[in-house]
Amino acid sequence: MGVVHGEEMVLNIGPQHPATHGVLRLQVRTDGEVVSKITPYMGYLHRCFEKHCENVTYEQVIPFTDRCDYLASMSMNFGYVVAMERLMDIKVNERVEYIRIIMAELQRIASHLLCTGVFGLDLGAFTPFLWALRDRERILDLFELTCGARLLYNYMWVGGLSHDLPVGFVESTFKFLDYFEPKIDELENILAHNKILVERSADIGVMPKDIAISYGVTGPNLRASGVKWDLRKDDPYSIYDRFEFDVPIGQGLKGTVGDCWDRFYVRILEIRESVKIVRQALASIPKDGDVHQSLPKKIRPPKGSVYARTETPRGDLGYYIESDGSPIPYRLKMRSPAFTALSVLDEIGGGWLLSDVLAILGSLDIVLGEIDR
Amino acid sequence: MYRDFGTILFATVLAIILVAVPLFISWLVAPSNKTREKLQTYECGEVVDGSAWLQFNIRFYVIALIFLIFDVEVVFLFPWAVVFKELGLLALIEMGIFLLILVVGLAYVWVKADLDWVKRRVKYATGRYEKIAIKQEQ
Amino acid sequence: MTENQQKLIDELVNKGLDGDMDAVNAHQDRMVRAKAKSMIMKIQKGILKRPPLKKISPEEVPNGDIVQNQEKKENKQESTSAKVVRKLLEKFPNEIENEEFDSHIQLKPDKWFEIATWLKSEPELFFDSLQCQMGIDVQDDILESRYNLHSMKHNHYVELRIAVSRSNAKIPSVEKIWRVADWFERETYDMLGIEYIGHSDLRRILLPDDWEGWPLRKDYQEQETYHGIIVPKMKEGWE
Amino acid sequence: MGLFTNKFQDNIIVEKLDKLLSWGRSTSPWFFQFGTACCAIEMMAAAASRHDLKRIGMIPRSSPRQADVMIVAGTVTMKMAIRVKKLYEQMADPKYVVAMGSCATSGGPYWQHGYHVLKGVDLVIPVDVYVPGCPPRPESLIEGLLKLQEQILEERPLTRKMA
Repeated sequence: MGVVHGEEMVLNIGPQHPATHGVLRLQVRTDGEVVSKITPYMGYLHRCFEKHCENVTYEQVIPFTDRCDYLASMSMNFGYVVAMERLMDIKVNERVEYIRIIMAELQRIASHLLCTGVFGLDLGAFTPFLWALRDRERILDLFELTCGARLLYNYMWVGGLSHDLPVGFVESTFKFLDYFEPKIDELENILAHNKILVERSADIGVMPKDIAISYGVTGPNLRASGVKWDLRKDDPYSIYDRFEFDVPIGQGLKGTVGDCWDRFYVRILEIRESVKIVRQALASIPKDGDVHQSLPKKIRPPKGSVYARTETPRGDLGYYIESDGSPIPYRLKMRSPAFTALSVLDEIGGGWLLSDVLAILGSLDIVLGEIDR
Repeated sequence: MYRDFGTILFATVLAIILVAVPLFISWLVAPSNKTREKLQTYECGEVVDGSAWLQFNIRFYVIALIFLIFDVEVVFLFPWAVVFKELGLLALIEMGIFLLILVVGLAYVWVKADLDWVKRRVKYATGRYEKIAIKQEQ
Repeated sequence: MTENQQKLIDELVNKGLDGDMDAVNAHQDRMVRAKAKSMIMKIQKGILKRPPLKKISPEEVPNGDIVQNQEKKENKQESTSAKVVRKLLEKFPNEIENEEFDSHIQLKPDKWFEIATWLKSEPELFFDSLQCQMGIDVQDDILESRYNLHSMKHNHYVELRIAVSRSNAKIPSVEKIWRVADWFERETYDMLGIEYIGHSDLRRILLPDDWEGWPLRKDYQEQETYHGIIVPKMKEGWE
Repeated sequence: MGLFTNKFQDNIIVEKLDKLLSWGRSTSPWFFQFGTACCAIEMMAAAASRHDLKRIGMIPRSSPRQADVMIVAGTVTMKMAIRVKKLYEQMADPKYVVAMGSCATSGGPYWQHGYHVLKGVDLVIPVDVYVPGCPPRPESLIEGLLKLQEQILEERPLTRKMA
């Protein structure tokens, strides 16, 4: 029986939709079930971040970077701070570097937890979402212990930190890690090897290696396609080269390399790597060293520009800062990893069923605050 | 024998009442202002462009037909199953023949590949979706 | 410290400041090496003046002392842009506008598409991923589009800049070469109004289609209302 | 009090239909998942296992047709404002709005230079309860929702309808 096409209708998986993780509108051409073309419309959360960066001083930009990727605000601060310290040639002491690594890796665990939970939610599994958020709450308690905020921290300043670690932080983090280790296996057993989830995500939304590179996809999505590219190893910033951890890439255990299941499973493996890093960092954190030591009184970077990249849970985040010597940045461009991850959706999403498209979107793990800036 | 039908009548009347009274109360009490925007179709907050009344693919009709056949078959099975004990061996053989004919129909539909539901072409398909991958030119 | 050792240190310091630190590290005398390095660090911090260059050639002496913003990555990348410039000069002679290539290469817009294809296809450079493309409003009449290219294979990285005037801001689009440029260029068009010739569907990506003005230009005025909603912060008593 | 109060045994309650109606509406207002930005994550955390919103009878619904309360969680931009207005119109009638977070209340940290940010969602739709905070903690969101339930309890829908 030849391929008989019916007419195609335009369906808006619109700005308000539980599966779009925020305000993203997918205009989908479908004949009722099979999706032939997806055009994402963004900008529903364009909060003029770059215009703000041209009107506020360098210290005041940090809370705005928090709000760009509100699921991984520590990593956003970290990216901005690394770029500024490279621009102003500031060297922070050892203790600050260690605390930053611990916070960034804890934030990676929290962000990946929420992403895997919501991916299960997209495919209809509600309980793992509650488990993931229950464990994530414990990490938010640790953040609240140090800097008082649950979600948006303004914790890493240019040249130091806002607060030092509270008394008992190291012990409570160790306690959390011991509690958390079996929980990852539990989450993996209920979700990763679940027949329904495997059926709905293996072999679906395959992203080949060259498509991923040409679309500029980075982070877990790129690693799931088999490219071993992790900024913490390939372009090491801060003191990541002191810790030994490996970079998990997609092997196509349940289907082919680079399908939805791989992107999902790579994140669970990365949670384990981050736990390893946090353990090593906590073990060898220097006791002395003031976190406010190299905070500059007045941030006036020299005239010039810098482009620095760091590894956030969604990919490599680049800050291009152009300064003209005044305390207010002349231009700040944030290269957002989720922005490029979304641009590949039409390429790998065409031709699948409507429900598969939502599984592909969930596996790409996009955050709209960072896409629209 | 007639008493049985009495209970059925009572059950249907009770059902009707239990549905009608809440509906009436809600019509009486609930606020209702049918504005123009409210009555528009909800599409995630977007203005609806194009309509869903379009010519669907023929495969939906074929599958509906196949479903109808086997549904009617089940309808015949129910009364037979209720009085199955009294009828003895003869009914069993008749129903066996009836089911056999339908199984032959099912086999025919299966072989004609009307059951693999979706005809689609995917750009990067490997593994079990290999057969529906668009053959790359290079 | 003997006279020639001092001269040797000055010479090493000059070389170090010009970017090839390995000459300083290769020097076998430990004390001279240490002295040269400490002088370089002091000069970089701006405490010490740069020692006078031995062979003073007119155009090489820059105006005033150079406080080079040197750091580890810049050295590695500098050799890349120097390499790219050397190869560029052979292929496209009159395309480069700026002289000192420490951080970026300035290009003219008209031949940019061929340069871009060549940058990607050249096996020796092989820039296969466009890391970040941004637009910036430099002076009152110049808009600049900056490209940060990176090569996965050689792991080196270069920054190219193309300046156009504000009136006819037209740059050839590189969407066909790096697929990621499709959305980056749409965003730069949306924010700054730089037109990319040859782009498949150049329209606003973040702002609604009927938004007036280019927000990231320095002389941007907010529009009064949008669909009847007051845009600027009009609530009284807020200031 | 009414003619028939405490005439019967103690576990029979006689009350006006009005109060019964508003009591019914106040105990289980289903909220409409309208999360745009960071506050949406705090709303999710409020609805998840530790601070459970189902304890106070609030079930997340994703379509305006089945929801009573619209929690505007996060920044509303100009492009989104038109959609917010349309979604509010499409909600079934006893509907309430909770503006969660300082972005929905007044544009939040983006009010000064945010040309594309709506300076407060009450420019577009009527708001019943404002929950301050950026993002507000789940406890303060639940406190705001309890305030809303008290407000619904005070309503007298029938007398208003008769008048």
